[in-house]
Amino acid sequence: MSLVWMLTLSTALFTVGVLGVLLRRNAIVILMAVEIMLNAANLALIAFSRHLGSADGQILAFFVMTVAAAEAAVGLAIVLAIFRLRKSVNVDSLNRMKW
Amino acid sequence: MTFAAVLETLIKIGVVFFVALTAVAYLTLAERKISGWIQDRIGPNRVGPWGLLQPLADGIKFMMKEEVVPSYAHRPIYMAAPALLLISALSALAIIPFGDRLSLGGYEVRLAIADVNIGILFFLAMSSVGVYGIVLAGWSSNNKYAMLGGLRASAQMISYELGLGLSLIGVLMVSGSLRLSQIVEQQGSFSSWNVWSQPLGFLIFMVSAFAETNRLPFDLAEAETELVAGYHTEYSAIKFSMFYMAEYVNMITASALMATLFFGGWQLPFPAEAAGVEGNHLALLQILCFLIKTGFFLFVFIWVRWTLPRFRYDQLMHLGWKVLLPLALLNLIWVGIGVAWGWF
Amino acid sequence: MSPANVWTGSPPIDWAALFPTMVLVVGALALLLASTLRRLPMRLHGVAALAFLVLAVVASAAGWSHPRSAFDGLVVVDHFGILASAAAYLACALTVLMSLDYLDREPEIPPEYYSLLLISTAGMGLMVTSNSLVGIFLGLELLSIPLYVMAGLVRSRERSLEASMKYFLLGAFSTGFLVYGIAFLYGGSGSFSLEQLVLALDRADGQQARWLLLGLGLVLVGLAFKVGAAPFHCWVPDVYEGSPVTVASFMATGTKAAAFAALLRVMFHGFGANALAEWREALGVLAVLTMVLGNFLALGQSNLKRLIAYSSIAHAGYLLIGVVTFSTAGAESVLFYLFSYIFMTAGAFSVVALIAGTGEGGEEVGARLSDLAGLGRRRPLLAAALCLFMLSLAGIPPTGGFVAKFYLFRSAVEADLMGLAVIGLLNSVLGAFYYMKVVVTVTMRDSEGTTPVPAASPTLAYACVVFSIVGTLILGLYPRVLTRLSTQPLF
Amino acid sequence: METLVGIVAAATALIGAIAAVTHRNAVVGVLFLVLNLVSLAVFYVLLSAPFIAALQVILYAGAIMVLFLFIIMLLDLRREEERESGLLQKVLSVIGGGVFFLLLWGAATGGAAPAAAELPEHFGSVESIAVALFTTYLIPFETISVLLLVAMVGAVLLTRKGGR
Repeated sequence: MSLVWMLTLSTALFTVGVLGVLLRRNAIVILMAVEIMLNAANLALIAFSRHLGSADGQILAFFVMTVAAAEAAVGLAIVLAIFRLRKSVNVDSLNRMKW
Repeated sequence: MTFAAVLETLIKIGVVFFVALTAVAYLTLAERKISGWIQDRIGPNRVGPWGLLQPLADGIKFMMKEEVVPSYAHRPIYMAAPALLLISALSALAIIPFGDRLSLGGYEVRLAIADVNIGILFFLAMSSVGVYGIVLAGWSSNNKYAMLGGLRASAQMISYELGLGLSLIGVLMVSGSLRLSQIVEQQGSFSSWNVWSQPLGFLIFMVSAFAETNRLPFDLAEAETELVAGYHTEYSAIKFSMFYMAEYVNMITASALMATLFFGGWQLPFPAEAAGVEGNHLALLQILCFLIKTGFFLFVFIWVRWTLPRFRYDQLMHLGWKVLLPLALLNLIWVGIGVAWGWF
Repeated sequence: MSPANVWTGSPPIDWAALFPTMVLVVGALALLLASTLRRLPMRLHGVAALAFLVLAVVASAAGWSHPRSAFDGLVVVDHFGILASAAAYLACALTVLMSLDYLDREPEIPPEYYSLLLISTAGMGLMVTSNSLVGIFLGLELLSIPLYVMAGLVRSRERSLEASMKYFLLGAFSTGFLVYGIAFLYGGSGSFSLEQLVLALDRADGQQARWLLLGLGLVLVGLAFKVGAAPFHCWVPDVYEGSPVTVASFMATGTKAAAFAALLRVMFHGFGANALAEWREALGVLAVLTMVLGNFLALGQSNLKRLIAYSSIAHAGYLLIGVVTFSTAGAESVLFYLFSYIFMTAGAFSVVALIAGTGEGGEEVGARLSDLAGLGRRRPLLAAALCLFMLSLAGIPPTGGFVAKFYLFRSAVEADLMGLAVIGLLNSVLGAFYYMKVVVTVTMRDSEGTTPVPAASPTLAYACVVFSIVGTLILGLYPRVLTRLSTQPLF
Repeated sequence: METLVGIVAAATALIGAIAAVTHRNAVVGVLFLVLNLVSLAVFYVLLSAPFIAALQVILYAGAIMVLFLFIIMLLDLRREEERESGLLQKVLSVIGGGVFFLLLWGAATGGAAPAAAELPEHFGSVESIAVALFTTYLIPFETISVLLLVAMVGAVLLTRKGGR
């Protein structure tokens, strides 16, 4: 598998993630789409790391994973808090203020 | 990969699977026999001599029974969940070194399916994937008891994975490797078994392993009196048996890991020279030694199940987060000091 | 490899470079412990947080005379970093000052608020003192994650949670862009160090140059989200309006300062001498778009928090002009602008914090412009303070806002960016309209039965207002206090 | 062999990602995302990053996604109503996405990539990563620990019952 193929897959995943964030309205699915974007970045990092023969890319991929974990924890907590108040996680219903 | 290597791996997989699945079958019998003994009764003794054919009969029964799928279940997930659980349980067996090496006509065979650089992490990965089988079984059944059981089980497994992981780190600090064969080799002599240097770590590992396998006293996920049977309430026939098999396979993995990580794995408790054998005979002796150690822990699993009462759910969480976790950190500090001063 | 010999190869740890961050983190942990162990009064938490901030400032200032780089450039102690982190500490200190009293009137906010604030400030400090993309990324996360939580701390108020959710989703989205950009910069330069990036840009050709170009673009998008530049600004008004006043103030001042400082660092190192002209132009367009959009949308606002939010977008546009200049003068003027912006925005928010609070039904009251009508009669001093901050935001002498704009536009003219400077000036005039609207409402309109808000305790509540007034006026009358500091090389 | 594995993993990764963001049932969506994550872990093994691959499964698939599943089940979101997008919007978004992808892809892979470097010994092994983490990247590593702590505190603050 050459670098070009890896980057192709990575850009495709990133596109899917961006589209998911922009088009879906369910907050949890949006968060999942963000995870896909982060994974696309991780794939690029690791492909580059292999290509360059330096381990730095893998280290950043590790950090990105932990950051994703922290973000998921906080994000899901916010979702939970909103759901308790409003019984919905649809971002369209977040309309107390205009977007 | 050469053809010989592929063939070797396939044969090892076959052997391990055969042994593990047979062991599962007879563990069910052992469980019932031992429970009978503990409760001062006889246990199964009708099918075959001493009930030895009982597992076979059970197996046939499981296969012949009617399969029921609840009408509002999420069918694909409902079908996939038990398979996912069993597959992840069986995969974890791949990294366990059950012996040193055999030489067959000059061809050297390492006695582990995959002796990988990230060994322990592979086990953790498989056990964390196993959570899905349980959660999904509970969710897809569309039954509130099953759902609660699934949530409980996964919360429990996630909580105890922390204690499990932290107690492993002590071992890793001493051996300096995640590769299981290296961990075993480092415990070459009886006095260098990890259990002597970190008994606390071993205890934490054992308790966490009990919780990981959802066995009593931590079987809240399937607490009959509260949740009917937990996440597998709605399952029947062969799929039900897959949950059972997964539980026993997990027990085998956990026991084998206890033996490997803390009790020297396949190492003999005395110098190999003292055994008076060498070559393949020694290897077979080591395999036997490994099986005995694993068997002992399996016995402990069953023994505990029939001796201790069940925890309440909040007690379980309390134990995991407020007792085991700090203790595991304490163990880590202890091992750190030991390694820094060169004691171990 | 045996465990022992890992340590022999490790470089010595430059503890002094870490002190400011460590003070803040340790302080945050101490406060966290305190909030679980014993019910101390909230104000004590705030005072302790202030004490830790002062310590951090001292620790940070101690590095002034020995600029150096530690941990392979992951932490750098240079004048720019010290000044920028001082801006972040200042923003945090002003936020703490205004929280001391405000939290009494928002009973739902827990004492952990102060530790989150300190951790976020530590993240800002880390972000602006790192010459590595890893440091910038992690600093940004460390500053953002506490803020996501803080925005939603008033859990029974839908707007607060809504703000938290929006801030979080867009923040996470922008993180995706930032990380992806970092991946390509890594691919093109083989390192995360900004210094290596400059070298790589000099020699890169073909595909490597494209990776660098793409990476810089994506990183820019990620940072543009954080500074609230158009077209990535849409979250700003909602988040500022919904968050508790003090949190909104901290976002407006601290986050903006840190993100701009990081942007400047990336620009100065990443673009360096041979700036990639494409992105430079794009940044210019972004600056214009941000100014125009922010100012026009601010015109129609009827809520003071929302108005300040749009004005903060407009100010992000002005600040981007300074970034586009790519000159040391531009960087200095951005720093100066940030300081004066912190004083005037925090000041404006602190006035809001004094008159806003939880009304009936858990909703926030007191931040609408109609609530402010007649303030001049009811509380003349407060009204005067608000007017001063508005004048400063509009850029009218003798305030810090005027001097800041002057320096900024001058640096743009010096860098041959006449067009940008003119557009900036025209926008300032446009902005003056809505700032004046506030002034007029406060001084000339009569109140129409506003909702009463629990009274503030007299001593503490005005501390932040007074500090902000002093800061705004000093920067306006004696700008040399700050400009003197930047006579030495910044980076 | 490796190419074959790579192609299959790429296909499942892509299908998993697309299905994860398009599927109406959030639980099934999470499962597809897990499929995507595990396929990427396969890639990481192929790219000599076994440690990251293991972490990907343990951390992403084993912890983060289980958390997602938890929340979805806890809130019983399987029938979350969502505004159905019209055909026009679907077509437009596919076109928009396609353009975005082509731009990104063109910039990322348009020219000839420089030759791959030789891999040093023990590349990507746990030991080499660990040494880097505890020497060069010590500060980020510590930062991460603070970050996780603050995320935990934040999650508790946002979800615990009762006020102060």
